[in-house]
Amino acid sequence: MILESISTILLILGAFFSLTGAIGLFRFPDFFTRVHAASVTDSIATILIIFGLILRTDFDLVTVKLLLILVFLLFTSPTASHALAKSARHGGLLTLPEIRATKKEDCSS
Amino acid sequence: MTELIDLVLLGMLAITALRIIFLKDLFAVVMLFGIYSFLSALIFVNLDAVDVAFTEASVGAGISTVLMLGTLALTGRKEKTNNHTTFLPLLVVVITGAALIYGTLDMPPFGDPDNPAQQHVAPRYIQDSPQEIGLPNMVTSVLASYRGFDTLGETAVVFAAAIGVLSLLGLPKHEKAAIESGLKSHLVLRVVAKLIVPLTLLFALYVQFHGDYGPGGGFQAGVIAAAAIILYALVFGLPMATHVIQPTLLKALAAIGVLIYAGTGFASFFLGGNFLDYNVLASDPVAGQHIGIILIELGVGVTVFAAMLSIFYAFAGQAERANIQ
Amino acid sequence: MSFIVDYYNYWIVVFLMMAGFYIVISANNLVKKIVGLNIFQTSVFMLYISIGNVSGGSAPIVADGITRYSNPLPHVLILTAIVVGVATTSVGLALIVRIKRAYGTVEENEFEDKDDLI
Amino acid sequence: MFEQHSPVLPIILPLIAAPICILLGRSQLAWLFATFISALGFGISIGLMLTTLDQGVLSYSLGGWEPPWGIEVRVDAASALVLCVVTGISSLVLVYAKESIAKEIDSSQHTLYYTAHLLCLAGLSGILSTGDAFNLFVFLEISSLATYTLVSLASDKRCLTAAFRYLIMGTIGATFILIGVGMMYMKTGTLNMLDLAARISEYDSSRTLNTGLAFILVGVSIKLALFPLHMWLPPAYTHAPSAVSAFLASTATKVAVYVMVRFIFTIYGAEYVFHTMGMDTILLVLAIVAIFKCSFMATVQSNVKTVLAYSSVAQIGYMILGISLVSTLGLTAGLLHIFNHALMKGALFMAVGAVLLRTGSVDIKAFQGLGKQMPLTMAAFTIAGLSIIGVPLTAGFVSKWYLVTAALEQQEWTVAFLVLAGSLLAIIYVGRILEAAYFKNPAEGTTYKEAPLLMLIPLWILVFANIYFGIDTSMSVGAADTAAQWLTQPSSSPATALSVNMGGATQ
Repeated sequence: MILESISTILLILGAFFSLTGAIGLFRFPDFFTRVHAASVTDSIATILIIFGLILRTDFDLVTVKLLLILVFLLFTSPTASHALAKSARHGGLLTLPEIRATKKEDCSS
Repeated sequence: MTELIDLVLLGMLAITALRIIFLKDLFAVVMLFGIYSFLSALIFVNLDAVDVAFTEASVGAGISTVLMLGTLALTGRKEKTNNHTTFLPLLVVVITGAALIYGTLDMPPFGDPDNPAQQHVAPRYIQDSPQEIGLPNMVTSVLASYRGFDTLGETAVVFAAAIGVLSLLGLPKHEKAAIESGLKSHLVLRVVAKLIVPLTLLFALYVQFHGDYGPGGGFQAGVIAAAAIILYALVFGLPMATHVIQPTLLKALAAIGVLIYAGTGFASFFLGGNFLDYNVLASDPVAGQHIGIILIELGVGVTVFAAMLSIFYAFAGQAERANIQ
Repeated sequence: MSFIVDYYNYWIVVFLMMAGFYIVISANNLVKKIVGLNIFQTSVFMLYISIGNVSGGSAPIVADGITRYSNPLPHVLILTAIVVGVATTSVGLALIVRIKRAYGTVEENEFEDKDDLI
Repeated sequence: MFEQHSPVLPIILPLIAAPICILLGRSQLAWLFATFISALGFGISIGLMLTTLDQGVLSYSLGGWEPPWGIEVRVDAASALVLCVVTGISSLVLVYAKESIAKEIDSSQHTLYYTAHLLCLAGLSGILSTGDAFNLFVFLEISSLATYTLVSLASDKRCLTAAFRYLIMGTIGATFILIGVGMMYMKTGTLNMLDLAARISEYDSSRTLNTGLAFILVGVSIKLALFPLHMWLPPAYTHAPSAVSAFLASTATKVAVYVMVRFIFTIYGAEYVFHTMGMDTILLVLAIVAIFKCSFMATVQSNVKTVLAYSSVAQIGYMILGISLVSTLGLTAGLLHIFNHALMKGALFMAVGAVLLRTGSVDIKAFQGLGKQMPLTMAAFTIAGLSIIGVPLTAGFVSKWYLVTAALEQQEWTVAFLVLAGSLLAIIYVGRILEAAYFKNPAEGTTYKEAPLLMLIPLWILVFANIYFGIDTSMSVGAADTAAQWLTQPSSSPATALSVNMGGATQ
């Protein structure tokens, strides 16, 4: 019973972070902040949701599988975000402050 | 509850589909298609079709999307605005859709256990297959044994696709001097890929041999194993990957997989049964079924792995050629 | 009301099928045509899976304490159909790559014009 | 010991031979092996035909599971007849292909060509012999994928767009069939054809089943290139390698016609399709429009392969016409025309392939004066062309004769007249080519050798078959008639057939 309510709280928190991630993805001004928002869903939200689910298992094989999924996701998601950001940087995308800075330079010169 | 989730997912699918119609950026179209595939995989899970969901997620969303992206890299990502009249296609679609809606009006209600589809042939699979075949996963039983001939055909289709792509694009030459390619500057990616690739291969083996008891089987395993090598090729470059698994070997493997499958069928010939009758493969019918299913799933897995990977090689080889030129 | 509950699933699936079908026959870009074809097929798969669904049923893998399973047959058919679909997709995409190389374009009206010139 | 397995052998022999071809690697070996397997399949098919004419239906349950739980392979007179056509033409085309593809296909791809050919053959045989509606879809896709590959093997870049258009149309067709099969399954809970027939006959009319049938018919119509869904066919047959055109023109569409016959007569029953849904009028009108529109299109083309392709669509019109007459005689005529048309169109495309090999062109101008320079090839072309027109003593005459008789039997005077009028158009389009070949002088200073022997032999075998089956009709008409009788007679009600066959399968 206690486990179940803790699990519910974790799941709701996970859902909340997913939602904020999604909102951030839409509302943030430039590419890098958006990647940051998206990676929130990948990391904290998945951790919370998977722990929420683990608390609902009978602590058998399913638990182990869930943990494995978590490990797998913790390997891949941050790497993906990192690769995205790095490629963007490599490809010449600028952050918002930088864009402003260059604009100012353009105006002054 | 199931119905509600179903409805929400279907709504999301509808929005995705509409968006795809109007988008001109093909890169976004392909990514949305990947999303569409994943959403339909979720619907399949929700409607209890776990094996199908697994396949859709790995084949539909995984391989198809990768191949589409590979094509876009070669053909450009913008769709030109067309001045075609859209009236005729719309008319055709409306007529077809109206015919389908008309057809639904006599359909048995959604989810009703008394539907004819649930009554005639299916109950035997549900009630008797655990005894007749000895496997808990009924989908595997039906796939590999009752309708094993379909699956043989399906393996042949994959093989035919590999033949088609190879004849169109050709395999990349196996070169000793690896050209500068792959993602040299991405240190993090390279390290993580080294960790992930063996894990993925291990998982593919698990899916291959656990398919009798849970969701999974040769198709999914083959695709996952291919995905592991594809990841390797993406991160370390195609020449490295072709060095590890040579294209000519893949061509042979794709053929060998079909031969394993058909050979199992012929084995039952010579042991006195019908084609693909696994009962005769061992003294005990259930044991025979088990041997037969493991063999043919192996054949499927080998063919799918080799076919998918050689198709990827063919596309990647084209991209590499385009880069050099 | 029960009418809608009985059929809503089929109707949305029909809508999805037609969305895919529309993309196939209206798109001018070949890659988009293939995407449309995939959407069309995936939606047909959903029709099949809907046929096999039993409300209150469980996935067709034998487990303790479960008496009602969904119908495994449509699942098997669709497993086959998905693989057939990806096979067609890969051959189609390979053709597109070759068409691009031969004609320099993947827009249908453009290479039709070039075909006429020959 | 292979006797009992013979119904399934024409499918699995080429299916297992295809990967072996790849493993053989060398194109010479692959050619020998593929031809051997195809000829073996032809022999087995002949055996099957004799057995079915003698003993009736052969049923074989795959995996030992009795239908409807397992998949059944069912060979009756109709499927055995078309199976003989497919495997026979395939063997001849393979013999012919060695010289033909040497020029038209890049040498590194010859092994792939033989592999794809075998896969296509396996798919077509599978469609013909399977007794399971979904299994039919799977084999349809095997043959289709192999066909797209075959078409795209040509060196002309237009084959790519032709193949792509074919792929899109073919996949739409297959998906429509899939929808139709799903709707049938939804109402009946089974996929076995006979079982479906028994369960569908319990419904007088059902909106779901009607829609299912409509989708299947539209899907199959795309595959068989029924007017107005034929747009993929002319470019595909024009730009494909000649050996492929010869093979496809004489088998692929015929198999699709067979599928239509199967769905109409075996599964839904003629009563349901023609009386409840009134499909006969629609098919009749489309068939007649196809005959005239496409024959006319054939008369104005300058590319000879395109002429033949349009002529194919028109000839398919004749087959559908026979089916839509709703009588045993009409169906006999339709099946007979499947058989005869395969003989003539195969020969025509082979002759054109020989011309392409020597002159490097298939334009009508390239045919000028060929009557003297390539006499054997052009003589073969002439005889096969006369057969298309329907001149007496050729196979084409026999099927036209049966069509007209069937139309007259139904008091359809206009239809009978239109069939004859359609032949006039055939005279024009065949005549134009013959005129160029025999009455025009060749361009100056060009001399061409006669086609190589390996191409002439299969070509002339087909030509002799055209003449033989035009004179001695007992074999072809007998088989078609038995097949049509079996398909239309109500006495062999599906339910009893199923129970008999289940007793046989479980032994």
